[in-house]
Amino acid sequence: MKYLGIETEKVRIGVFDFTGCEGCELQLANKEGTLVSFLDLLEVVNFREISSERGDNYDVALVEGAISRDNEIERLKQIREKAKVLVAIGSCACFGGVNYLKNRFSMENVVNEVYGEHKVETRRVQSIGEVVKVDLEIPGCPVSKEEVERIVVDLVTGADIKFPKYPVCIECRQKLNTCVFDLGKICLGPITRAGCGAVCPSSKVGCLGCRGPAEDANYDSFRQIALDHGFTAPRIEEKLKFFNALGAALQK
Amino acid sequence: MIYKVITKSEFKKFINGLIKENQTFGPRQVDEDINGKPIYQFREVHSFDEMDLDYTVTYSSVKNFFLPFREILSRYTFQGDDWEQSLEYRVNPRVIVGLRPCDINGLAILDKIFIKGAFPSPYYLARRNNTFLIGMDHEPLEDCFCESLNHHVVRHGFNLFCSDLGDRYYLSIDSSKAFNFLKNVETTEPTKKDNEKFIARKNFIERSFKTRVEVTGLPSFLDIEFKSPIWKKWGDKCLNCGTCAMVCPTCYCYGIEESIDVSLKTSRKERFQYSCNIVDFAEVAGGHNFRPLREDRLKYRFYHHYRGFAENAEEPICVGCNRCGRACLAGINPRDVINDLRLESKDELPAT
Amino acid sequence: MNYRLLKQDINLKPFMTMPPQFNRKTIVMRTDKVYKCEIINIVELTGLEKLFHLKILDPVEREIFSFRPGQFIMLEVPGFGEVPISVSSSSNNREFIELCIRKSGRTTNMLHRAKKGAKVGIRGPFGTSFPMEEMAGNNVLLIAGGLGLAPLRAPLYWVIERRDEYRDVAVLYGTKEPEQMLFTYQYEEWEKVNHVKLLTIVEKADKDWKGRTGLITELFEEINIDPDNTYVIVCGPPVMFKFVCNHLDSLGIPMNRMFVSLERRMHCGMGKCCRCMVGSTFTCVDGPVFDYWSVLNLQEAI
Amino acid sequence: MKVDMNINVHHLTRVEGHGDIHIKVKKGELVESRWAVVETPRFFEAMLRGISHDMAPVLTSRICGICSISHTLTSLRAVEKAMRIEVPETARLLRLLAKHGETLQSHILHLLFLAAPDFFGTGSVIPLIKSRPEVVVLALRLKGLGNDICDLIAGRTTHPVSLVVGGVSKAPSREQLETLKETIGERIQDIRAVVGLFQTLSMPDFVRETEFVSLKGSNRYPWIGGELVSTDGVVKAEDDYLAMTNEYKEDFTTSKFAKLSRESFAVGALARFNNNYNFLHEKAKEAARIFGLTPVNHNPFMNNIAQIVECYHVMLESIDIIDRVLEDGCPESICAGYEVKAGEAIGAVEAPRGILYHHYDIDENGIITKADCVIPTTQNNANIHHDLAELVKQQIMLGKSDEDVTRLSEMLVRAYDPCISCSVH
Ligand SMILES: Cc1cc2nc3c(=O)[nH]c(=O)nc-3n(C[C@H](O)[C@H](O)[C@H](O)COP(=O)(O)OP(=O)(O)OC[C@H]3O[C@@H](n4cnc5c(N)ncnc54)[C@H](O)[C@@H]3O)c2cc1C
Ligand code: SF4
Ligand code: SF4
Ligand code: SF4
Repeated sequence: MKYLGIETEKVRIGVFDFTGCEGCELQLANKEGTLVSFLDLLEVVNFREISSERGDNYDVALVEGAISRDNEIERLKQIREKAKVLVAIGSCACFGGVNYLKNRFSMENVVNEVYGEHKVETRRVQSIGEVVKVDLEIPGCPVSKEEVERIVVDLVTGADIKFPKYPVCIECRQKLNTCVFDLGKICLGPITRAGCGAVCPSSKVGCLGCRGPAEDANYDSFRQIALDHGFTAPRIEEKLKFFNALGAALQK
Repeated sequence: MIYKVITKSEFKKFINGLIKENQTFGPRQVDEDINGKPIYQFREVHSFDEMDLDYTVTYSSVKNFFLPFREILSRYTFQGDDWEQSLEYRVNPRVIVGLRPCDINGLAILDKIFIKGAFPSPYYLARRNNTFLIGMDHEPLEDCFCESLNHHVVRHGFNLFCSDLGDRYYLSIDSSKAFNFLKNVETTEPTKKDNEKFIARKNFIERSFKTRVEVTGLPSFLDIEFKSPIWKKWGDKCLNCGTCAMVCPTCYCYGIEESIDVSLKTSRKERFQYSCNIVDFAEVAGGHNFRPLREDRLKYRFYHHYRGFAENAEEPICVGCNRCGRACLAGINPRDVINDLRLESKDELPAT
Repeated sequence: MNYRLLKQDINLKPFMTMPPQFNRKTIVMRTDKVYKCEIINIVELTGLEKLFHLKILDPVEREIFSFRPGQFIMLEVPGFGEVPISVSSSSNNREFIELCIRKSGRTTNMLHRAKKGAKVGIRGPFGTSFPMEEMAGNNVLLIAGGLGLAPLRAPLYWVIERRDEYRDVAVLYGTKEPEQMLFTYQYEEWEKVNHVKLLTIVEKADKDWKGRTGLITELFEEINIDPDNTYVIVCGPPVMFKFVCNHLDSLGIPMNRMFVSLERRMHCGMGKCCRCMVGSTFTCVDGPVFDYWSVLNLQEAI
Repeated sequence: MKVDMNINVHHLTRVEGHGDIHIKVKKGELVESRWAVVETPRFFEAMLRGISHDMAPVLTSRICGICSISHTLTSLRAVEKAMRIEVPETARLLRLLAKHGETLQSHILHLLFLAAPDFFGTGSVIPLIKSRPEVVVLALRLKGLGNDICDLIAGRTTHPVSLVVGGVSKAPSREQLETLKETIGERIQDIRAVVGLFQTLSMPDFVRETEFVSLKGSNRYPWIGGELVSTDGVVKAEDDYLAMTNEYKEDFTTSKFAKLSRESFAVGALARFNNNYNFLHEKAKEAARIFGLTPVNHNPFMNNIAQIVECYHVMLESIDIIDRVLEDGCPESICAGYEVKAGEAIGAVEAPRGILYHHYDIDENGIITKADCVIPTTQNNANIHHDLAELVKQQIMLGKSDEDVTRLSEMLVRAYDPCISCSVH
């Protein structure tokens, strides 16, 4: 497209994965209806999961997964050096994700439990941002393909990238859902950043906050509401901590 | 206004006739809450029996039929360095059955803004013109306070309105369309007895309100209480989640979003329903926020509803349905906030 | 038996084929139809601001479009966004429109990358204007901070083009740093040819700056203000006009002869989206030009 | 004859997760051949400790981005067995439907996005958009259908949301199901086209006799729960899974290995096919016959064909399931209430890549105290490893070049459709 006198260029991307389920990478290949147009915006120079081409001349590195081994740190730093823009995709990359649940225990304990005598190297889980500088975070477990598409279009056209600042509730109510609290379940929608289309409450299960906090989220009021609805404190904590995404809420 | 009386069985025939010919929406149970109470929404129906006309109240209002939560205002098609804009106002005719008086009055308020005010909206107009509305009276719930705002009765804004006389409906006909459609079924002229029953029904409903909110003089009163600590108290509870505005029949604030499709060939300009409670409602480029605090934003919603709009259109924008109060997880509702303010101002009066 | 509702298709109405006339607020029109414009010239003013010359392409639409000083338009960059921008040119100029735009977000950043010849859209004009006729026969004092000079150019042109109808005309202009000064290339003409007294000041001087340093209120010491027959227009960041207006108030200038232009977030320009509401007032239809009394009267305004 | 060979494939592409191939041949003798998983272990079993039982399915779904529905269903089965929860029949049917969506999506992803480029000689599916658009259209339509099924029933394809303890939290409407059924019907011709497409490709001819392990159907092709069987005649109860998997550790790989009657065994589409051929839909059997695929087949490359046969089967079975749900009148609430109790149970489910087990101990507060998960690819890893050695030996005999051996080794690993990050969970 040439528009406003500006020629758009394909984005050269590399997709890399660390500790995670690769679900976010898979999301990139979903939404089949627009997949061909989507791929047309990109020059994929490195994407191990779907392609044998391996190049180093990428501008944008999409990094999936958290960091949980020494050699991952090395690999990540190399990617950081080559990439002009490093994008953390998915809740694991942005916040550590469910992997952070491992950090509740000591590493010896964890290795013993799963591998017994056998020694396997592992370390406390860190998000990508805890290890290298991250230029852009696309949260979600998994990321929403709609959002990724929008962001890629912004990258291609050179426009500023914006995320909703409001919480999931607004999208949820716009879907005319019955509030999950009314159904007797707990939902983190009121404090979680929207953008997923309220997938979870739309299926009548509570939001787990995978997209991180909404701006100026009211944690105190939220906790009180959850307690008033009869949920126990440990139950509320379990939900809040699930993706390690709601940073400020966890400080308490 | 022309009045008629119809038996409930004829009425059912009438509605089924409409359903057969037109896309029709009506109150349907969609869920049951944790306490076993049914939850209703206006949904598409394919026969009279799918509706529950004895429903209490719908969870969300009918607003989104006229102001969709998301709506494309225009499209652009790119070609080289140039583009073309296209606009259209496509709405297919449809019927909505079972609106409560407050729902209809809510639409009448939206009419003031979107049709009668400056820059009438063709989008809204198209939707309004193509919707056939059948209203229905009901006994108020515990927390309805539309009577305080005089919105428990309807005068205009509908095609047909039904008052329940037990085995029959007393029909108020406010459009030629309704009048003509009714020729398909058997109706009778109201007798003197019918009229008496109709008035008794109205009085009964009026007497049944259990919640009252004192709104007289509210605009000036809110002005005086602009700096009241009450706002912080409620503001601290507010989640700024926009729920109240989404369910409200009259909240109409919005935002605009433009996006280019992945094909890079077209783009959409969309209007999406917003809420003044949302953190960036009044934020401008560079990050300055004209309403940085939760209490500022909560207060603004009350101001717009009971003061701002009141000054512009000589009536509060709220119709008293308490949908916002019911939907709010933090338990914020107009009655309690307004009462709190009133008490607060009493306390401030110099002791005599 | 017939129950079918007939479609009332708005798309068939006559206004669908006519260009919208934004000066006639009460008629139904295609409120989202833009006038397509070509960017015929781009003047780089500072690192952050550029002046765009926009020509409405359709001759009929160009004919319809007319504005008064103080009014703004909604500038559409298809695909990226629509933003309110004050018209910064002479209302006599029917050939093209000048917009002075700061790079500050998604839409404006995109616009700053646009090349000459690019096509954008406008809707408008919207909002209230300065009472230029009422000011005739009086002194006119224009006070601007930073980007505030952009909306003041329209009233300044008005006065200059009818110079003998007005008495003393002065412009007080302050910015943070010298390099942020806008339209420096026009100062000499304003002063020498148009007999406008121009005083500038910066908060922080650099090594080349030879003028005054300090806050804009310090400029008041250098001019005589006759409170009985002076009209003032103030444009700039909220903190600035608060101080300036307070000062003018203390000089005895009646509040209804002081005008400010408010800035709020806007998405429609038509009094619908409510983003620009201040209390019960829409900045887009009841403003952006307000006299100082109205501003004071709005609890949230400053 | 080729005498020396040194092949090292670092991070094999077009598979899920990280694995390396090492082959060393000296003087015509195979010195070393390894399938080494180098994926980072995530320690899900440890993470599960202290988690509420109803969060276990949500957590374990994150073991794998491709077969998250299978993990969720396995986890649900373990929790529901442990607490003796009776899941309503409609919910069971819908869960199976979601499972079929996943199987279709996963198999098509493997066949047409990951494996196909090997047959067309491209590095990925992307060049095929231009060179073989008809293949890509098929791939997109069928994968799209799989995703649509998952979205409708499970709320989302990757990491389902509506599959919850007790049943399904939100049921699709009658209209939605009817539309879906129609779409599946329309897509049958696409799967036929896939059969046609693969007829034009030749599967490498390689046989190494092995043991195949899967669930055993009692009256239909098995997916969720049941007896465990092997082609060597082993039969065990679901709860006896440890005797079936016998996991052990090797130093060169982060994934565990597994064995049964022989040094290794295989799970997956071919294993299911070999053990349950009789329960396949007639049309699916017909498709198998076109390729000469009959039980028991020992060519691992035929796993690709078994996947096509299964796609056919699940599409047809999905239509039957929808019919049954529609007959039952699509009730809105299809979730059983339950009381939290202590318990221990094992769930076994046939994930796209083979049999998957979750084993939980749950305390009286409904908290998981101990967990064990055995993943299909973990069970396959040893078999891949041994296949590799055999394949290389045969190739040396044929005097193949380094490139040929590398290519064929990669194809072999891919034929198993390994899900490596899953295997090192
Ligand atoms: C009456 C009026 C006149 C203005 N005149 C000028 C001018 O002459 N020159 C100039 O450079 N700027 C002017 N502005 C400010 C200009 O509108 C904003 O800088 C611009 O909207 C930023 O948009 P963006 O998309 O680049 O930023 P983003 O931060 O990406 O904004 C997103 C959207 O928010 C809204 N928005 C954000 N900031 C503002 C704001 N300050 N005012 C109104 N809406 C906003 C717009 O609808 C915009 O599309 C004026 C504003 C108003 C209200
Ligand atoms: S279900 Fe969750 S997201 Fe939806 S309204 Fe309720 S709290 Fe908000
Ligand atoms: S609803 Fe919550 S948990 Fe679910 S996808 Fe959205 S942000 Fe994530
Ligand atoms: S009661 Fe609440 S929801 Fe109802 S009209 Fe008033 S503000 Fe809106």
